[in-house]
Amino acid sequence: MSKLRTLEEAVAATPEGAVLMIGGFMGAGTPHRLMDELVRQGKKGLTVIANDTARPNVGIGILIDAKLVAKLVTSHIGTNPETQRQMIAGETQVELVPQGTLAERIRSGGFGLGGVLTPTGVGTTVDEGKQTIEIDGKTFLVEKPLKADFALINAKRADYYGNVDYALTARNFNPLMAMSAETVVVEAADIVPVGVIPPDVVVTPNVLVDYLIATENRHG
Amino acid sequence: MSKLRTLEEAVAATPEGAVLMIGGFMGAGTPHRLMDELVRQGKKGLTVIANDTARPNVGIGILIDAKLVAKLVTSHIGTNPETQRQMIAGETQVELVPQGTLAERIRSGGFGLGGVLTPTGVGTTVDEGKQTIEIDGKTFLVEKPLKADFALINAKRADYYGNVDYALTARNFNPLMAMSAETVVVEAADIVPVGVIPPDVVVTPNVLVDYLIATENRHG
Amino acid sequence: MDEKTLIAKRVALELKDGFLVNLGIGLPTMVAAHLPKDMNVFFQSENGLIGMSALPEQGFALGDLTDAGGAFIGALPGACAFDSATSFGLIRGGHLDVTVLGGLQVDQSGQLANWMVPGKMVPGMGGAMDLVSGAKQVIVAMQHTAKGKSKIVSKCTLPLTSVRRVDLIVTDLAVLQPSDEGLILKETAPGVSIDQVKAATDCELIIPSNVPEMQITA
Amino acid sequence: MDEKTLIAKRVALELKDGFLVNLGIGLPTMVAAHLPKDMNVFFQSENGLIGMSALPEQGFALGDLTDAGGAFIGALPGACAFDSATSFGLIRGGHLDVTVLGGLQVDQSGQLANWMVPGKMVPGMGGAMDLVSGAKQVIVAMQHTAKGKSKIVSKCTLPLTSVRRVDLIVTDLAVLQPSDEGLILKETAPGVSIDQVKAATDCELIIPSNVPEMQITA
Repeated sequence: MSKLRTLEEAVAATPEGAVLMIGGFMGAGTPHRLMDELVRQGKKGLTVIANDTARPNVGIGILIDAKLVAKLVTSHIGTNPETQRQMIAGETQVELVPQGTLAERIRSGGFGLGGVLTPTGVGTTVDEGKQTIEIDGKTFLVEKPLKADFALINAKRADYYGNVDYALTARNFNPLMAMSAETVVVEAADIVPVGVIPPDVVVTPNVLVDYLIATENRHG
Repeated sequence: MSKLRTLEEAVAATPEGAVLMIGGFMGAGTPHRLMDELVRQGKKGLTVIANDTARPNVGIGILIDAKLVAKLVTSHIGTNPETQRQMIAGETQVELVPQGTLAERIRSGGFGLGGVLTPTGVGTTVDEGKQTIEIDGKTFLVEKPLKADFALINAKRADYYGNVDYALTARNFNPLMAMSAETVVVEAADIVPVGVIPPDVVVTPNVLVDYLIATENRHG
Repeated sequence: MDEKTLIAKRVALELKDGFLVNLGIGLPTMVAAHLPKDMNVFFQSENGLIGMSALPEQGFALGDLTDAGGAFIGALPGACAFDSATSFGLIRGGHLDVTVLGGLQVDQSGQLANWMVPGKMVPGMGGAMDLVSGAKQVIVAMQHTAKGKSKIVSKCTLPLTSVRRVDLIVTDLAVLQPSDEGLILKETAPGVSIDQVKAATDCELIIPSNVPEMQITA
Repeated sequence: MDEKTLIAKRVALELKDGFLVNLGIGLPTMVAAHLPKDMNVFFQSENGLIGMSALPEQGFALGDLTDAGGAFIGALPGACAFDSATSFGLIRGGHLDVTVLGGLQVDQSGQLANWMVPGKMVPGMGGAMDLVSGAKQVIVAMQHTAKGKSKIVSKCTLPLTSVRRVDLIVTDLAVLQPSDEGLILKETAPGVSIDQVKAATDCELIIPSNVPEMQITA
């Protein structure tokens, strides 16, 4: 069964209030067409798990501009004054997570692990209210796994089965998120025939991907 | 500074009694020339962390045949009757670890994590003497990280900086082990000029690799 | 049809288009040969590949492309390779739709023992514990009895593979489904009576009023 | 030479051939420009690249190749890309030789605060907490004072980045090395006296009998 969907169909499948993981780092590796369509369809009350909200009018920032995000789990909002404003005004609830912890929490959700044991954050405000564990005399925070309803992924290429690879620093959180969401939506620059991406080059295995956003075919 | 070493130099750097992680799965992805040289130099009392010991005269099995292994941390010895014999005779100490747990324990060692929280093994003989932790009503085993003095890695290609990629199912534990050992020794089928392996195709970053086993140059 | 082929054919009926499936070494491996030609099932080899196939032809082997038993395999178009942590992330994380495993014992509560016979066989659990803990569906494919003794018992005496209840047991005599109340006899093998199944089983079975015969094509 | 260039040049002296180095946004980024031409240092961008370089030329930018601030960068031959978990595995796992970070406060015990000013600035810690917890060497590169107040204090009043003691502090006035006993004044900036450093510092300093001047080439 084909995984191809139009942009409209894929976003229509996302209910208001859904938990979304969105790839990208300051906009690089964020699925921009999906962002635009979420705004166009006005999907409200979203929980967004993402490294950052880039800047106003950039990357995930456009969801913030459109006031679609009720809750944000992220490592950094310093580059987006509008996110800070919404947080301070109580319009958006923000959970700040160290970047490496965020990556491992997302991974552990998709890998069936109970959480992450990290030294990062021990003795800082990050450890407030969290369980710690002593292992061989060292203290680690127990950080809980993250899962999502949808992962919105930006890829370099996908084949029609859904095998995916990524481009340079646009990879970032994308392959981790593709493991950890119920439904995985991939916006790829190219969709190529099955067999074109060598098995050793595939980063995200096809079985994880549910929808491929169709690209525009400009010839023929 | 060049990372190239002869087979003899690289193995000579491994002291008797060292803790070795060795890539491979039933021989596929095991660095065979390094195995032969360990036997030739008769490095005794080794601790070996590896998925399996393949079969007699195959893969890591040749270290077993040569009675070089004092301790073995592995997921499976069913295919090697000599390993079983040495274990029952008390010549080799064997710790059996579920394969997915072994992979994550190795990864966590190299990733600076305190261990692994896994549901695998809960309520079985594997959980004996281990700490468990309750997270959101589910029980997980706390499995400790593994580290090694040396990782012996089999690669498809390396460049002269030490960037590495792998071939098909010969990848298996190799990239995980390359993160988790003090000294990482790579036996690659080919060593290519820097820049030949595209950045998106590299699996093990160059900075992790200490020695590259020189390949034989047959022309010129 | 021999007993192993019967079991493989019956298990094959549980697989669906698009499924990610892991087949254990031995009998379970035979399942792949009995799928409908037009069904697209993805087979995962736990040593790090999705898209494995039988070796297409003599002489097409590659040492770097093997299954979990170390045997040469093929890779279909669209195959992908990954490391062991990712492989078991797929398994433990609930991405694997079905695992088909052999068994030494399954008990009334649906728990499986398949990795160790103390004092006799110490192969190690390999990937079995992760597979049984993590797969969405666990199917045990095995002979109903071994050396005249039932492998379906009231309580496993061998070390457990996992405390997780398996989803289906397919033997040469019957299809059994574990439930909160015990093992339900869902189907009998062709020509096998309910009494024969009960006689070959070392625990109580729940017998519904209608127990159909396995629908297996020759 | 302006103060930032001085700091960058002094930090550059700490880097060695073959090192894996992470440079924070802002002042720390300037360090890359002051390495000897024949030194081969690998710069990691925590968003997933080793081998980053300045953009080689106007017009050579790619949207999929950016630094942690979102600015376009280049990639040197031998660069490699990876996901965020691997990037922080390198950082947290002790594979990163040096991280150079800016600071808001460093205290007498060598602890750093650099991610938050309660009620004023809530940017989030980004990768800073992992970098300070995990790197083999943590170098803080910052102005000694801000708005007339010392950034070197007896006890951080701002939220800590990590409880780990940093390894070196390089400012426009001095090089300080945290130790069990407190901050040791290792070097003074060209033309700066020990008394000037003490006056600009809000805690006790340990003053060795010989405090050399930073050796910086123009």
